[in-house]
Amino acid sequence: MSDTLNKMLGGRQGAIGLAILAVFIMIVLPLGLDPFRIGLIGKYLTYAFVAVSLVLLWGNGGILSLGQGIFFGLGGYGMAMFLKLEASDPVSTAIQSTPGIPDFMDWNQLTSLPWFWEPFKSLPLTILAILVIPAFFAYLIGFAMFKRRVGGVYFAIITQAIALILSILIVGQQGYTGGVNGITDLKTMLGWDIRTDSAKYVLYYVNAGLLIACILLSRYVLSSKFGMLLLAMRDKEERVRFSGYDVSNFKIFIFCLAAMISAIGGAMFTLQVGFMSPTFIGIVPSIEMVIFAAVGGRMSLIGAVYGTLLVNFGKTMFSETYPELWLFLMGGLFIAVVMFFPNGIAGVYEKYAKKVPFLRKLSEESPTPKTAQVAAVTAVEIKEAGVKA
Amino acid sequence: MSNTDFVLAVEDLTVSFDGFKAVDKLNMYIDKNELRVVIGPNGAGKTTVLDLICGKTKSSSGSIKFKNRELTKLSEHEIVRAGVGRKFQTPSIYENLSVYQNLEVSYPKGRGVFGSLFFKRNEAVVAQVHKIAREIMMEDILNTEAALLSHGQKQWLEIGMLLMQEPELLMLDEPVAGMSAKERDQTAELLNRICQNRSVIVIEHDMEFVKKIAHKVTVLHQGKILAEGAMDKVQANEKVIEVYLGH
Amino acid sequence: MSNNTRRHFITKTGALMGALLAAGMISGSAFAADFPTAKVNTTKLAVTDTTVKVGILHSSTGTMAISETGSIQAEKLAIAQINAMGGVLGRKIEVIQEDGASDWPTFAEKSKKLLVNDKVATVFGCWTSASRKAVLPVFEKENGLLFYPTFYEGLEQSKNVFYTGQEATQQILAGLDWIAKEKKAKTFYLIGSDYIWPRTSMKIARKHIEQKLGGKVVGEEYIALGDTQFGSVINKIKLKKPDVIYAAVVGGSNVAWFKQLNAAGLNSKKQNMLTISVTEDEVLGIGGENLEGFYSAMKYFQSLKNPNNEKFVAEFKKMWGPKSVIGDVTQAAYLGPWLWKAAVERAGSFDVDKAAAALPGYELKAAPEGYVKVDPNHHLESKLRVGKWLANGQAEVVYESELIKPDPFPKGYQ
Amino acid sequence: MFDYSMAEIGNIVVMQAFSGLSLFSVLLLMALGLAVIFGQMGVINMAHGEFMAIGAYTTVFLSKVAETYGIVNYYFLFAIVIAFIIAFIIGYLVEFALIRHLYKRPLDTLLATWGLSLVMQQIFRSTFGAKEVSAVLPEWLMGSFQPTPDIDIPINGVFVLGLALVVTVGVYLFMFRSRWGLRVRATVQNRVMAGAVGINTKKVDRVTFALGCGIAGVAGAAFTTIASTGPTTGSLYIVDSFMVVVFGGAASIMGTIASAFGIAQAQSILQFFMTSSMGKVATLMVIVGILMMRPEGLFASKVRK
Repeated sequence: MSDTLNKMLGGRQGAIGLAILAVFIMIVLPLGLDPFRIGLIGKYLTYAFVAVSLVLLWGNGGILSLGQGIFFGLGGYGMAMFLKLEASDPVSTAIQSTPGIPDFMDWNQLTSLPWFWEPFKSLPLTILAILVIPAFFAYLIGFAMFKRRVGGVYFAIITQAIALILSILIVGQQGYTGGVNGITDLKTMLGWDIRTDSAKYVLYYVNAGLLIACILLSRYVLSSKFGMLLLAMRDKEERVRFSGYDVSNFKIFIFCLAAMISAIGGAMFTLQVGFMSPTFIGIVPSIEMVIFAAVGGRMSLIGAVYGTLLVNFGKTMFSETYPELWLFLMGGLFIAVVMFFPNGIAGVYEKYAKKVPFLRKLSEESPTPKTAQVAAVTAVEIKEAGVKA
Repeated sequence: MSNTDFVLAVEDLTVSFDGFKAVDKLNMYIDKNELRVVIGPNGAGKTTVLDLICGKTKSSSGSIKFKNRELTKLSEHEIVRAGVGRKFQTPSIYENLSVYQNLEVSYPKGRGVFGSLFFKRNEAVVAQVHKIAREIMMEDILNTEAALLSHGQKQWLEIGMLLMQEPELLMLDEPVAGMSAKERDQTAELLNRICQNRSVIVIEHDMEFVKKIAHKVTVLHQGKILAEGAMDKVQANEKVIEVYLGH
Repeated sequence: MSNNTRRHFITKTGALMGALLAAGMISGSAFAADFPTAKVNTTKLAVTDTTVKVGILHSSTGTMAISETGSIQAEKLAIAQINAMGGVLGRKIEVIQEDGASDWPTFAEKSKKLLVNDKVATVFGCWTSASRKAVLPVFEKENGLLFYPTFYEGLEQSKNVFYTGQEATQQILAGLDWIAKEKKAKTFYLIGSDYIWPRTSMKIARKHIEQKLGGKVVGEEYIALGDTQFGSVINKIKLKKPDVIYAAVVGGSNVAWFKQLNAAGLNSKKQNMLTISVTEDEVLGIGGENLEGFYSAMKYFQSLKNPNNEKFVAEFKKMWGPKSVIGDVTQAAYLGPWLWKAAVERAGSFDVDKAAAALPGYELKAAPEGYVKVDPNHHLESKLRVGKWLANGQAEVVYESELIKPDPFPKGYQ
Repeated sequence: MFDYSMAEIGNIVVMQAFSGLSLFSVLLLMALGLAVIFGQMGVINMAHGEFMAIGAYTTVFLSKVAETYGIVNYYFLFAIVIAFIIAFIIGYLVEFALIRHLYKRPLDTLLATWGLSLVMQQIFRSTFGAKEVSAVLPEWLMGSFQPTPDIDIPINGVFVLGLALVVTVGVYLFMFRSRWGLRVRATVQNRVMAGAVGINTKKVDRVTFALGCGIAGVAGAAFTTIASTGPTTGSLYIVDSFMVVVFGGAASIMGTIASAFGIAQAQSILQFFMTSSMGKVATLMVIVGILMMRPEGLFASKVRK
């Protein structure tokens, strides 16, 4: 068991990094910011789930999904359906032609709840659906693609097309989905008002806790033999195959896991923001979420969280003061990260932290053998240096 | 054809790419503990034959039987698990991992998704890694990152990774390419050692090296077998001389 | 706003003030001293002795920037005019502008910022229904005030929102009546972009056509947002030969729709069309030559002939350049600040509850569109006009209805 | 369907066939530039749509100029050439500044060009305004051609179809019949060898990329006749463009043509019998389904890898 724990914490250095992150998001930010800003951070942290999933999938597995918004959206819609049913009790919807169903269904002449909404009357079933449906969907996509060895660019483009299809479908079937407006006006969860400041704080901490749990789970996966194989597959897929591994199964698994983590983020998003809309399933948010991971460092789980916070903070700040400049900055960020900082914040940290005596001491004392993750980051850096030279 | 004692029986094997027959009705039989060398000019189809056996390329027709089990219908990882190991022409190792990790990844346990998630580094694994590392003369550099190895060491490491799987048939594509004379000698010794309890197919151009290791030699030309037999006989074969020197 | 335009403005507004005063738009100048801050602001809004903060929340980036820019400009114009006249209860209006970036969660986030952090007294903003739906819970929870300018599908009424555009029945019914009579139309083909506003509008239109006009709907078609290929749709229309096409296509699709319709030979000489989604703003992208002879049903057209409108158009062009055009929503957005000013002055307080309670029943007689009256359901009683598009991108008003009461939850149309 | 006479149905079939052809030409024009860049160089250019917007804005700008000089009837062909040149030059610069550093990292190119597309969109917005604009078209491009009184064939559709064919033949001749094309193909197949025999592979890359961008510019100019021009116009086309190229099998120009034709016919027919938005969804689903079965696309040849 202690071995498992050690793997999750990622050795001493990993444990310290995680502790700093936990202190930062659970103590420093809540103390330093007003409730409004905390609400924002809470929203950003739900995106961080997607960024973490992309570190697993893209950074370590080399699989770039431009459709992570699909899973974020599925999780978010699952939660939104539950909350909407609770908000649509017969009393508060008395003015409708059919009281007791969500308002948008009534506007679209539906007279009874569609069958696939039924399970979402129950919270346990909703939570199950939030975890299982995205994973199952990912399994279907992954099975079809990875078994036929669709990878790289093709995978990226096809996931993007699927995101587009799904968002057109949701917009088009508005009687069942709420259409382009999404599912809005969510109020309570089991009678507990999710819109109050105190509820926001509770949800914030639940969210932060879940995020850290997801990072621990991801750490465990990455430090197991699975993680080593993932890296191996990214760099030499053929060799892994000819070492007797069914590469596609590994890819399917990591894709499903990434989908599940993204879906948790989506569900927490709905809870904190109070609605869900099809804009999250589309192409643009899916690509933006990739940049969160890239800014943080595509190999670093913790970096992904910082990257998400940094980009979103920048977006909010800049769009308050210089809305016209924001797109330049965002676009420039994509280019700069790819060209100059391929390992993002984590890469910069790795490079310069060694020069700070205190930090150097920390990393030197970290127990050997060094984790695959660190090894890979350095190796990529060596390669980059080669490219630049 | 019925069951045989051969470890590998290749019969009527054909593959064509857009009409061009890279391998044409090939028949080849490998004995237990045999070390076979396949030679032939460029484009003769040598690498393609290995690709066909290990499943990288699917045959157009014909059969490949390994210990009387048909391989043409199996996928790559199933063929590996059946006991066939394959080394590629250019060293194919995980440069980002250490020598130790390279070997450990190749250990034939924890090959499933969940097996790998809960795989534990126990004493059997450590012992096997050290045993193989000794065999390939790399026991003292286990913690070195593979990217930093010399070209020859990379070739050995890849052979070591195959040995981790305890294959019954080992296929090596140009194992001494890019090696120094001393390294070649060491590799020859290594190959002679490891074919004690398994069969080995080697593709090689270096005739001196072939002489040192080959039990039997097969000469391929335009996807067909030109000659087969002991090294000195093959070297004396007129057709072989013509192919190598004629054009 | 640059210094230059501001100066411009102050000198210009002097002239306008007289006209507005005469028209009864201003209830008399108010001085801050008569209204001590402690009294007019009991809910800790951002009101000082000399200033009051308000928010403008539209998309200045992203896909919706195309549409929302006009609203921002109109709201800024109205605010500048009000300030030039001495402000509201003697306080100058300070604008905090936020960008919703065409992204609904961003709208929710920014509205919360405006209400919670900036404590603005009111917000002028939103364009799409989706953005309004996203901010609505925030306004209700934080008890803010929103003036929403776009014509929309109805089915909503909130104590925190005033809807200065028309709801669906106001825009649809009279227009259909007119064209059915004028063109003796019996068969209609309904086409819209695939989202809630066109779908709700078409639902109302279909009921009206089938039940009140005794006509027939021969086709109903929805286009994915952003789709630009209409070949097959146009062929379907040709097959059905409707008397009238009733259209609510939006955005980039709208441009493609008209260009391809014309190219397929369905111009206004051969085909009647009444659209509820083309204002002067859209004409820029579509091109007047592609629209010539088709009809739009709106409550406002830039070409409306009345002194208030002519002034408004002139002022707008002074401030935002001679090439700017003004569409229905832009005019409705312009009403927002004026209505808010009236609300605050009638209530004698900036408090949201008091101001909101004071507004219903208010008659704004000198709006560019003419007389409007705030209904108890927070929508405006207004007229509907049908404009026939000319090649120069302006519309000739060919029909003007009586005043129509707003009815956001129309019985018999749901 | 039985409420109509045979003649009416016949007319609709003719016009429907043309609208399929017209969609084919649109998809082909969109995808050709991408087929050159993605198919030949393996670069994912997410800013492809923005290069089309460059062409479109060039046309709009020139139409304004033409209007002031009263030469609206003549400027359009000229505008297409200028659109090509401007997009070509910008593409050339982009390759030099950005793309050439990323050849070994295709997924990273995808992200960098996405960033580029955001920057370009904002440049359009700052320069030309957020609103959509329209080019004034010459008389001869407007209206329809009527072989019989009941059949209308849109002239702009015919024009786009013609242009698509001209550009396709041009690309074909360039790639397969010219010295330059030979160099491009040699570089694609074996960069080191091509370099060794004296081909300036860097220059080849740059010209190939710029050519792809130039073709996108032509497409953008042509599309001003049928659709809108705004800062985010480009993003409407990007997924469709990639679908056509990938579906056809990346490296094959024949494949791109066939796939544009197939997708256009499918979409055109589905949209006739379903609602337009569901027709679009059905088309995309069929493409994704087929790509899952046959990931290498329709026209990839089987070779030893």
